[in-house]
Amino acid sequence: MEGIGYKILGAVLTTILAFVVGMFYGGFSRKITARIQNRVGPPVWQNFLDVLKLLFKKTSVRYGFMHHIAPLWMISMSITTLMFVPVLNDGLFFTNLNFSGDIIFLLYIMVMGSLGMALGAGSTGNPNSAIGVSRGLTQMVGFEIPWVMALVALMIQYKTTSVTGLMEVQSQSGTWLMFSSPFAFIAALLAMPGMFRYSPFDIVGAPSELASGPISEFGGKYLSTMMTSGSIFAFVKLTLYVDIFMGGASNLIVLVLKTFTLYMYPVLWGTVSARFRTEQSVRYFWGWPTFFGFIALIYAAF
Amino acid sequence: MYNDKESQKIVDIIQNYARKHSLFILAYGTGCGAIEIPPTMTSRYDAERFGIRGSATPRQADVLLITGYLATKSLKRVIKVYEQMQDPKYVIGFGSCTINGGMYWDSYNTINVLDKYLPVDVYINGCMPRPEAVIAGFVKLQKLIQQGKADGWDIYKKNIDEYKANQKKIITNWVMPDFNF
Amino acid sequence: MVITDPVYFIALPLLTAFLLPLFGKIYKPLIGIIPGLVFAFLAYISFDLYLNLVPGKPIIIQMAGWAPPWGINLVFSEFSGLIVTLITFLAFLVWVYSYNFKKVGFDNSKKYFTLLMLMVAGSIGVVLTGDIFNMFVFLEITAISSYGLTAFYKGRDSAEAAFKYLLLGSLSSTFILLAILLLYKQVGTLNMADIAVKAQSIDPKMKSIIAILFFVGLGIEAEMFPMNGWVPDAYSQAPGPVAASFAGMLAKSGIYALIRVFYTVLEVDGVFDLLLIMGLLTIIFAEFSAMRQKHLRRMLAYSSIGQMGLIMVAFSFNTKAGIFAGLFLMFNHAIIKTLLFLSSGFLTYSTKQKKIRDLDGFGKIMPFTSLMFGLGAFAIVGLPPFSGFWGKLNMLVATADSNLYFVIALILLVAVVEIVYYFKVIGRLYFRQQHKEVEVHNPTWNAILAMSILAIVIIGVGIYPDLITGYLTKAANELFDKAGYIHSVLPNLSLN
Amino acid sequence: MNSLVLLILIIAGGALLSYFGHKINKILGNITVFAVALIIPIYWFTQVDFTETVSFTVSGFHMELGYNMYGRLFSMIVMILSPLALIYAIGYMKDQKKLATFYFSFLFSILGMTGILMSRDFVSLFIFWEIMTWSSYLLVIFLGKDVQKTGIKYMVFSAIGAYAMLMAIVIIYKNTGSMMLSDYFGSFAGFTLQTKLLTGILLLLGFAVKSAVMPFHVWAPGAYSNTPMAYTSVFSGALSKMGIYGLGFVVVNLFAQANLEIVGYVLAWLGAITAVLATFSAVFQHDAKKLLAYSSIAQLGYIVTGIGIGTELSIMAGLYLAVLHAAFKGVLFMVVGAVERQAGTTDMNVVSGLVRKMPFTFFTALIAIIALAGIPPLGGFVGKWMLYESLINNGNFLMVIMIFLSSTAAFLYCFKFLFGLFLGQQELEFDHVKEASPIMIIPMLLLSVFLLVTGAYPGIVFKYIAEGMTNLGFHNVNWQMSVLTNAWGDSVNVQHVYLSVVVVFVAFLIFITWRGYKHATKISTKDISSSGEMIKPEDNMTYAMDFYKPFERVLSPILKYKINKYYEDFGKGLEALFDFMRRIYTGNGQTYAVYVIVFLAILLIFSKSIFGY
Repeated sequence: MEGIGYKILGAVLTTILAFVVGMFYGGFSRKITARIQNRVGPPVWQNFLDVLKLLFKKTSVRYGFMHHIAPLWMISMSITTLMFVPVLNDGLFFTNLNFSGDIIFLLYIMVMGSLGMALGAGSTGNPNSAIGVSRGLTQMVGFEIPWVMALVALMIQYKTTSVTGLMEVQSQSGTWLMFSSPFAFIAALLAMPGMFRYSPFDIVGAPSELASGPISEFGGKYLSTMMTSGSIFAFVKLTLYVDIFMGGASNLIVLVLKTFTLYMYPVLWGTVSARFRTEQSVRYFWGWPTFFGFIALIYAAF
Repeated sequence: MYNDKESQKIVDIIQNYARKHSLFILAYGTGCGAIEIPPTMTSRYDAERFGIRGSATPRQADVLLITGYLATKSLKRVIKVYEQMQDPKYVIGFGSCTINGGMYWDSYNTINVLDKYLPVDVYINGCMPRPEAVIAGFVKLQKLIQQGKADGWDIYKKNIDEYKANQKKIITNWVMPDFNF
Repeated sequence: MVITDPVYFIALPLLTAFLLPLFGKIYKPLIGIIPGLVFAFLAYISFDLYLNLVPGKPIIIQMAGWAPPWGINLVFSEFSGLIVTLITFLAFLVWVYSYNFKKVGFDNSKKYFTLLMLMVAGSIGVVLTGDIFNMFVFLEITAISSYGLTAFYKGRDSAEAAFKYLLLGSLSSTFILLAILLLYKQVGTLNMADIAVKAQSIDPKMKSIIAILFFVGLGIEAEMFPMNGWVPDAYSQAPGPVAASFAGMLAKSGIYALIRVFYTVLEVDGVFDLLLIMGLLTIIFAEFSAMRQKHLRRMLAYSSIGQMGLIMVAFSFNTKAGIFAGLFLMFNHAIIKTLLFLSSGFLTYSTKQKKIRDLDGFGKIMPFTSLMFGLGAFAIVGLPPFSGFWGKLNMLVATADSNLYFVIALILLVAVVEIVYYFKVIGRLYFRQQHKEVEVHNPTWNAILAMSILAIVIIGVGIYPDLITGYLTKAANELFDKAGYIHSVLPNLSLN
Repeated sequence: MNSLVLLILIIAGGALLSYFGHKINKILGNITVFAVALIIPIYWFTQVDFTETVSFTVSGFHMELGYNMYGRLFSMIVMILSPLALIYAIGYMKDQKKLATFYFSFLFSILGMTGILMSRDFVSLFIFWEIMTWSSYLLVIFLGKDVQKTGIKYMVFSAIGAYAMLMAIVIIYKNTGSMMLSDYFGSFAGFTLQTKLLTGILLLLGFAVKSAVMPFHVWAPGAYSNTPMAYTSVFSGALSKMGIYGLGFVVVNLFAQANLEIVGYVLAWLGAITAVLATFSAVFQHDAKKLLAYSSIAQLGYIVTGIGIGTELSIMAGLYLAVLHAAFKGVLFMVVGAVERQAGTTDMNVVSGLVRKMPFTFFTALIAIIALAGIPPLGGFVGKWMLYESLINNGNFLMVIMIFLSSTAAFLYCFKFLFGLFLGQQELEFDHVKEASPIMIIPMLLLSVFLLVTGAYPGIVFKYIAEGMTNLGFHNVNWQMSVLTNAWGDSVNVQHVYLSVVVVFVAFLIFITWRGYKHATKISTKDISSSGEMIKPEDNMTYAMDFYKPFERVLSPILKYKINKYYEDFGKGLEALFDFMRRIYTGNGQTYAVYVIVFLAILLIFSKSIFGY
């Protein structure tokens, strides 16, 4: 009984941690973007203010049940995903409910949140939302391929399909997988910006074309829930990358350092590039990233 | 605790602080004033440091920015956009045209006083106002929010019949959806 | 019944055929009734005889008291008896069907029944006779009556078809007669069993020439490629029931003669290989041509040729399994093709040459006929649970027994083509909207009866093939057992 | 009386009763169909003795009927899905004509499937196979659309498959002298390599056509979409599984045991390619029926891959996916049928916004789509997981990528299906649409419940799969109620996943939003942020045309090649050949006479080489 209590407490703590860290990362990225553009920029806690304000806004319209539950769907999927990603190598609180963080399972459950958003966006009937969703799904087909190639390469190479298994491999050998399986890391890294949807891959939201795409009819509490979910999800993705390629983290400070470093990569790329068209984006992912994925697979198999 | 007056006050303070520092603007940019928005938002004047940020759709926006004169035709659109925004919401009249018609004061197809049709919280004077003035206007709005005085949305709701009568006077072919919130 | 004499099979219809006009003078409806009685009687005695046949002991009738090899004899064995039973049964059904078939020009049933009687008599004669010249005579009787039946409608097309048939038929007679002459010159006897005994002594060169002449002459009758040009025209121009009886009787007697000659009378090396090749060619050309036909009856005619080719292939294996399969196929072809032609008789009632395209939506306006046609189509392409399937299965098993895998593949490929054109028709009948107003001719009660009987046989045999397989096995054994045949015809002959 | 024979008689009798019932009166017919739909599964589940056998000899062939556990697994699919589809059909086919034919063929195809699964010899297998084929053919052309093209295509491919099987059967008979399946399996090892490959591959061909493996799939899109949807759910859900059933025992019982795994490997590759290509095709369909048809092909591709790999986990994945596919594709085709009936069209470019009109239908569609996409926590994920893990365990990394590409692209059409029919703008022309009748909804809901339950407890399916796999030679299959384990010992506890998803979701639902939901006003989909544009109710704002145009641009180099076109060209070429051959019958009597003479002359000239003299 005690174990379960701790687990639930740990789960709640992890969720709060993910939320806070994710929000601050969002703030940092805005600040950094502003500094690069020679602006002062908003304070780093700006995102908290935004979420808080949206939460206090009245939400007086809905387009139907699907529209209403879409944000909930997203946030519950983000949290569920978080529950199955090992945040720290060991420790009582931050290992979550994971039964070993199976990679295939994570790949799939990460899609579920997007599906919820897509359904909510669809039910509003806004054509922009639908276009955004169609772009997003198309782009997903693009970046998932190199990303999965990298993961499959690792799984075949180290004969385990769980994140903890890969973490163990790293802690035993003492080297991070980004050094011992460089091609897989390169493929995964090249695929990563697609997941975070910064420029040049921000074709889903595309404020100037699609009026923020799928979320264009979501305001107030809906939007705040979605932003919360997004920040948790960003943290989940970063943690997953760190766990798989950078040896995980033994305490929170190391984790924050590693994830932040990783996070800067799509952000900085985003500040200096213009937006791709959808097919350009997919072609990019099916180009060099997939090539490195192949190399990784061959490297892993032989 | 929830119905306690003191704690309600604390909630209000937090609420107003958050609202003040996070303004999502929706610029209705048909008038010539729209040209002043980009410099306001970009590196030179950087409105984002006040938490001001553009938003793409009315559902997400807090502030409706009417940049300049409004033709009778576009008034209809502005009203629709305003009504689609979620409470609380604020309107900033931008430039002389929204105050008294400005250089179009005797035009047959523009409106002269925006306040008759939509509750304006802050007017920014000038033809056109420079970005400094625009930012000053925003800061003024933030002050009003802090004091809880920016309640145009509430006034609009309370005096809905009067506003609608005024609007219908101008807009002859009224095909708007009902006011639904 | 006391009458156990197979001579009635020939004598009775021949006699009736010539007396029929006289009956007509007495009382007109007798023209329709008398043939029915005769066919019913023949069917009855054939069943009776066949069921009571003692295995290994065929009934042999010596005409005019002369014992073979000098006299003409009739052999009612398991094999010939089976075919005779089939023919009389079908003849009876054809009569039932055509009793009041009221198509334009059909009320003149005097000629029709006379010719039909003659044809049946001839076909039975071909099957029963034990004398090779007699067989020729009966073939001629059959052929001439068929010419008449083909030209029955008196139109330009019918005449043309009859003429083509006549042209090829006379070629056939010429070759067969020539072959018989040469054979007689060599062995000095016309009795089949006797020839079979003496055939070893024939000069091989001469023997091969005789075989070739027989092959070509009987091949024309058995609808073998490339000598089957007459078939599509004759089948499509003749009245519906006549086409049915062509498929059911004429073709059967042709193939019977062919296999009887080559299995029993003349043993020639290589003839079965030739038969295999020609059979395959027949199938391929016929089915492929059927695919491209626009007229229902022509399509059926080509399909009929294809079936005959299949039967030839089955017989060409020269194994017991092959003969069994061939007999099964013959049975199926007789029953199913008859059903198809009978039902198509009503489907193509109102115009002379009904295109398949015009049959859209007939399933709704002529439900029974379409159902029968559909059933026949399902059966002939070999879909279970209809009788066609068992024939095909046995055929393929026999083919595999002879190690001819490529033949299996070929037959099955062609069967796919067959499915395509039959199912095209079914699709049109049932699942298309009718686009043209037509005069509906629903079948009369007697036609319904005839078709129902055939359908019941098809389904019955399909569900329980052992109804007939026993008889087919016996017949196959009899055909394969050459010495037994000789021995039973010429009991006094001592084989060295 | 033997319970198996009685089962067959019940189904056949049910077919005849429904036929005559509908000939007499529609209501009587419907009552009969309903009764038959209840009696068949009840009889099967309660009375049929799975250890019983019945044998008889027909036409010299020894035939034997009797269940094995592997057949029983597939029979369960048939026996659960088909009655539900029959009940659904009562509502769906209400306004159609020729119902007698419909139900007759429907029940006969059930008869065929039931018979196949209890056949222990090739003859009865083939007989029931053909019964299934022609009865389904009658249903494919039932609506009279595209009769010549689709119907003939289906029939030709079925016939090619069936005849390949028949050829294999006769060759087997020649080699073993027995028609029994067990004799064939027993003596397979003793055959020459040539015979092994010939018989095995011909059998595979026969089964592969029904399971729509890649070069033989072209019949499927048309056939699935032209059939009345009530039957398509069985067609795609159960009938195509007959091919899988056969592939299973051929690959595992024959080739794997004769050290010819290469055949299974090739098959697995074909399955993977099928999955990818069919998914790409499905993405660009605008008719919901066609979309589902292609999706079925893709899903069957996964199953074939699983079967082809032939390890314990992969076969389990294949069979599990087969069961699940029956459930979710059954639901989806029923959903499309309901939409077709209520809204009049299934063209996703036209119809939209039905979620407000048909909420129950949408709910079932949503559940089924989530299961189809393989997203946790529903049952579809379990199958996907096992498939991936088995492929990864085997080191078939390229195949994993193919399957993954396919199932990622599958999200595209999954969303398009939901969006096209149910979400999006609610247009005036679909204002009259009402929810489908309960008799159509209830079967869909029942199957959805099954999908929900398998998400947490896939073990209820594993149990039967494990029993079935004993007949494939896998004894002691390792399974647990809700824990999946792969060969490397990594595991997923789906029950935890399910629980955590549900708990988090419900927590947020209750504590945060239920008040908000009540207070919010429901507004029309015309009231969207449209940059101030005034949208009138009659304006059509549906965005559906060329939904995935960017993806189409990406794939344009591949999409040029359409396998269907090659087949059609081949068919045209054949027809031209036939026409050429037909011309040998000139219709001229003199020519025919010349043929005879020439033939005679040829024979005489070559008589020496033919006859020896």
